Amino acid sequence: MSFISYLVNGISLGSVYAIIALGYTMVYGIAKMLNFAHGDVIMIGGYVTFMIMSTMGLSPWLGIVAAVVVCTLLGVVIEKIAYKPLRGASPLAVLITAIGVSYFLQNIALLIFGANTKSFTSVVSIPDLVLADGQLTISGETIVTIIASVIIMIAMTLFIKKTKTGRAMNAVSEDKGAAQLMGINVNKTISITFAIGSGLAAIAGILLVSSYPALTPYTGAMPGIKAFVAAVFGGIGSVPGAMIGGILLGVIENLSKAYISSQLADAIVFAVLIIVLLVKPTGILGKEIREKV
Amino acid sequence: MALLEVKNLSIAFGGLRAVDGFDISIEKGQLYGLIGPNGAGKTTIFNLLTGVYKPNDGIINLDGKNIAGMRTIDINKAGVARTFQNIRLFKAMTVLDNVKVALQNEYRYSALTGICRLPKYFKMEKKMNERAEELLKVFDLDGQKDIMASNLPYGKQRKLEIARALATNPKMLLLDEPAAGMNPNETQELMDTIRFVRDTFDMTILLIEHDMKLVSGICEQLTVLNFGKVLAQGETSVVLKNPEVITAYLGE
Amino acid sequence: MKKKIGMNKSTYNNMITLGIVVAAYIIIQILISTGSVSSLMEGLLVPLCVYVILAISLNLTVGILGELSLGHAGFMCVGAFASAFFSRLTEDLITATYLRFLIALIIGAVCAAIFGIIIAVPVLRLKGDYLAITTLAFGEIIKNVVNVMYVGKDSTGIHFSMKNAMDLNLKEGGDVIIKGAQGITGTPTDSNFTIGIILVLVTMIVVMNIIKSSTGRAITSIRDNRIAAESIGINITKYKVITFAISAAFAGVAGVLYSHNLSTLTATPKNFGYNMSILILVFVVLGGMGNIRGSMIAAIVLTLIPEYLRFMQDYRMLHKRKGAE
Amino acid sequence: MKRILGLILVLVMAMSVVAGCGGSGNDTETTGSSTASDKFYIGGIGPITGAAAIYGQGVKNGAQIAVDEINAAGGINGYQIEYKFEDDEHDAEKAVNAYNTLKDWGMQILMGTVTSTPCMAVSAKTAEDNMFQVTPSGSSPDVIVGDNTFQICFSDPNQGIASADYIAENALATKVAVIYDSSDVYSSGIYEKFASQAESKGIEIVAAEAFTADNKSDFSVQIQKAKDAGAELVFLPIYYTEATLILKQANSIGYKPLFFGCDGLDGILGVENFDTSLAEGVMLLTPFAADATDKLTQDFVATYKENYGEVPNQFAADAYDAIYTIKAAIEKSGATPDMSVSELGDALKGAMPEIAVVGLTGKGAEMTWAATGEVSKKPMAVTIKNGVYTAN
Repeated sequence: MSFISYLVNGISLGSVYAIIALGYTMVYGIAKMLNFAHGDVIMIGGYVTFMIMSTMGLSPWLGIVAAVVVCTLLGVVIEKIAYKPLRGASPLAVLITAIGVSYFLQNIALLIFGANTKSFTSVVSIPDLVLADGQLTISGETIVTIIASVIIMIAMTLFIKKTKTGRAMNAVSEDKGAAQLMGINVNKTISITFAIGSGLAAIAGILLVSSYPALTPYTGAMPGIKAFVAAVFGGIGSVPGAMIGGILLGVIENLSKAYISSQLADAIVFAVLIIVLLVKPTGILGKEIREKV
Repeated sequence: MALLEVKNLSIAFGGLRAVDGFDISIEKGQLYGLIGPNGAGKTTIFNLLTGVYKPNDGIINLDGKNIAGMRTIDINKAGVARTFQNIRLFKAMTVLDNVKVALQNEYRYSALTGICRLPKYFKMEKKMNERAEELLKVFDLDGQKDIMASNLPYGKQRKLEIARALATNPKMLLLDEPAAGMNPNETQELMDTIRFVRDTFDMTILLIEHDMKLVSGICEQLTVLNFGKVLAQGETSVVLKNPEVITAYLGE
Repeated sequence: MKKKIGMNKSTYNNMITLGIVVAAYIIIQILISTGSVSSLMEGLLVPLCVYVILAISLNLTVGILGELSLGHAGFMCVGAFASAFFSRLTEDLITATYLRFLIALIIGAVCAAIFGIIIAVPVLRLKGDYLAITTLAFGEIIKNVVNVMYVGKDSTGIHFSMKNAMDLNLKEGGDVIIKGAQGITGTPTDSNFTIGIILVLVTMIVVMNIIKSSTGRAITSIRDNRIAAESIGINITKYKVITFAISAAFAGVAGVLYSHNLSTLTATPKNFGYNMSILILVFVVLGGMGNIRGSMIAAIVLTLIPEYLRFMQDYRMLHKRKGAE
Repeated sequence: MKRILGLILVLVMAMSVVAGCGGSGNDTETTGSSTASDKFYIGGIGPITGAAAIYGQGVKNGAQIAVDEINAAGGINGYQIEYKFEDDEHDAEKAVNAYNTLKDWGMQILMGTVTSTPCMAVSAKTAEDNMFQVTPSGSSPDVIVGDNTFQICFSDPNQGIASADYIAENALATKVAVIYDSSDVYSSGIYEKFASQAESKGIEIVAAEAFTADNKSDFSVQIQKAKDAGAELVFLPIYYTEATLILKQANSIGYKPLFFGCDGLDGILGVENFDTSLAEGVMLLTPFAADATDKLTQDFVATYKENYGEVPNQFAADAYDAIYTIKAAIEKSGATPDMSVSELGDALKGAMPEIAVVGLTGKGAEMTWAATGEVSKKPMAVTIKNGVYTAN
């Protein structure tokens, strides 16, 4: 019974990683950059919902919508101000700028919201699921998180496959130059990608702090890194890869905490990552790109 | 015995048989041409010969030793050097260093010798410099030895690549479209250089080329490739008159 | 006529860089002796040497070899802990400070180099961001493991545990040297500015000499064009391993300097986590890839700016971002 | 050339930030000249940015209130206090830099640092300079190895031992689980002593589960293991941010043991928007409770709220007491600001074992100090009942 509990909690944690990783992966696929600030957009999403719900006392739904709107705009603005001028610059310069944006967001949050922990009221109102005579309890947050991640993943896959914008995103990620020649507005497509990625980050943020309700300016940093690991794990650039990577990461993390060592859980997660990459250098679902000679 | 003897060389990518049962035999000192339409598999053959790809099947005998499936660096040590279709110089290194880096297997010293600047370092560096400058002189590049490779004009970059390949002291040189992007004057000059290299270094040369003037001008033997298979093989003048070759090139 | 191998432009440049370091050392020593250096500056001298060494050594991997490494702080951590452990262990045995520090230095460098080699193995298969994440993962593993490591000594020898200090079962009078998250305390503060400068010079000379030797040319050729490098017989594996080992060894040296400057050593996300690795990377990128003097200047400037901007505390982090742009 | 330009650009930008924000600079920081000898220069060090900022900000503000009060009341023996606080980002190296910065400013007495690891590094430096140091919350025993350093808070081993004793004496439980932060000096320090003391007191530790600074949001596994092991009491030698998560997650799986913590849990009721019903019945050993009814606490909390808009935590109270302890030591020794740092150090450390201070964190009783620097004050167990701390 405990095992099932560990597993379910791992899947729940992994689902949050998966949604964050989705944002990473989409942005990476198109802009070919690691958006290190992604984790901090999550944190901003959490704070916006917190403000609306707890400070202003409005409905959770409004909080969610506001967070998505704010994060979407934030994503677009970050892209316009920080990344767009650097298009064509060395990947390292972009990476460092992204890290800079990450620090910037953390410190803005520190200035606005202060360092004190804020306890987040869960947006989930469905009751916990009690099974097997109370031996196994699955929280409402867990259920919602898992369902939300599945829906988001299906929606994103359909979006990329079926819609014009989605296909444009695919085209830009394959070959920016060719896409431009085909009449696709590359800048707009990249903006849309950032918008979607950041909107997803808002949802991930709300789910994260609903399950783990301690909100600080640094809340997003570590899940951000973990999600980045998850994205690489699954094969960066791949939507189902992000999902698989995220959930696997969550499950491995929880099971190693449970059965190996709670102190070394992170080390184990990272070790598994390295082993996976040794066997499959481009992640589980990543495409191998052969260099043309 | 021929210097290079290739039998039944084959490789498939996915379902595509990029090279299928390729045979070739090149004598020492020969200037050999490999031609064919785009996508015929010419560069793939170079990649197979140099170990960039591992063949699914076939034998590559270099001087009596089968090098098929060996690593690139070992094939180079066995005596095959090449140039690339899209020039692959070490762009952020000087012209001289581009050649010196190719000389270091011959004038070898350890990393520690280099760090500590032991006497051997100075001795080897001196030898390397002399040898590299000698090679650069052959290609008329000695005047530009201290500039960055990326700052050389296009034609000279091609030449530098050949010089670098020669620096590894190969038995055989593979040139992948050496005249690509050159004007007729440069091509003419290149033809002279290739001949000169062959004569001075007693080098065996296999080259891929689209420029028929160059091919007919310097190649003694010719293999025509189409869809991964050998279409025709033999003396240049004969092969070029082969109706099948003409069809393959000009279409129906 | 100049010698064939001698004062060409890059040698001249290197001489200037070394000259700057020596001149800076002399000037600062004079200022210290006249008492006109602030306590802050005096306290920063050794850390500055640490960061300069880190930046230069990472430049070898990132700038010269062209591989993105986000685990440099992990090597520093290995060097710091290995050497501090040694110094604590032999504090009473070896009383000659310089001898003890020299041995600690070698131990730190060698241990870090071994880890560098271990990491280089997966590196050979991976490229770009996958490599970056692997190095980050290694760094985090090192930090995580160090945090649960307990090592103590007593009359029966050295004991090791991954659980807690009680698990060591030390005899009466035993001494727990590495106490998990509490790290190592009471490391003798053997390092000083003069040692720091000597190590900076050694690092610079070694890196400069590598760059201007066949090893350096091979490494650069791999960065510029791996396929072409292979085609002329450059052993990619060998040179990547050499680069990682040397780079890690000097990160280890920086760690030794670091751990012998403060009396307490713990592995926190701040000092040995990926944040530190990224900070070092920022030094390298802002200083210019492959540019040793640039790395040095960037490390110094970016370490000094926040310290001299302390009066605007809360806004301090903001300008770091501006710097990155 | 590009590189130099880049660096100049960095400098210019940094300067422009200074120019832009200079006007809005923090007014609690005062700069003074180090030559003036009619004032005591007290410096403070702690993390006010970064993940540990919450502790440093409490200390910074709590001490500021004490300083303001003392100055308004005429100072110490007629001498005013100059107070300046520097950030260390919870990093040993930064803390030493902060210490040196304060020395340049003219610091004579150090109130700091806030967290243990940086504190050890700084203590080594104050020992060299023989500077009198009072740490409000650096609780590791390694902090006070120098004879010039004194603690306001309990040391970690003492908290661990006191907790085990309390649990055993009151027969709270025989099967105990511990959830602690293995990457944190404070937490692992308490845990270790607790574990050995529990053993000797016949308490069985059925589960000892750790988490790390990088992995502190999901506690489902640790809680499940405690539950499976049948622990009647879960000991939480951790800070309250993580504790709020543990309480929430334990509640969501229907696990309701007795939760027992140390002073790190203090402040849990002050977490904005925290559902205090989750903390119902939680016991903790703490020297300070923000809703205590004595006048001293109430005045302090009111002033703090007024100035900083938040309920002060234990760190703020420790800092407040630290300043008053310094005051008491100065008064006892009759030290004057014109003494050198080392003279002050000798005078004050001599006075410390002789003074007794009633502060916020002594629960009305007096705090006294051993010459080693360790504080002696009675730990107080409180239980959270109806959303307030209630003394047992």
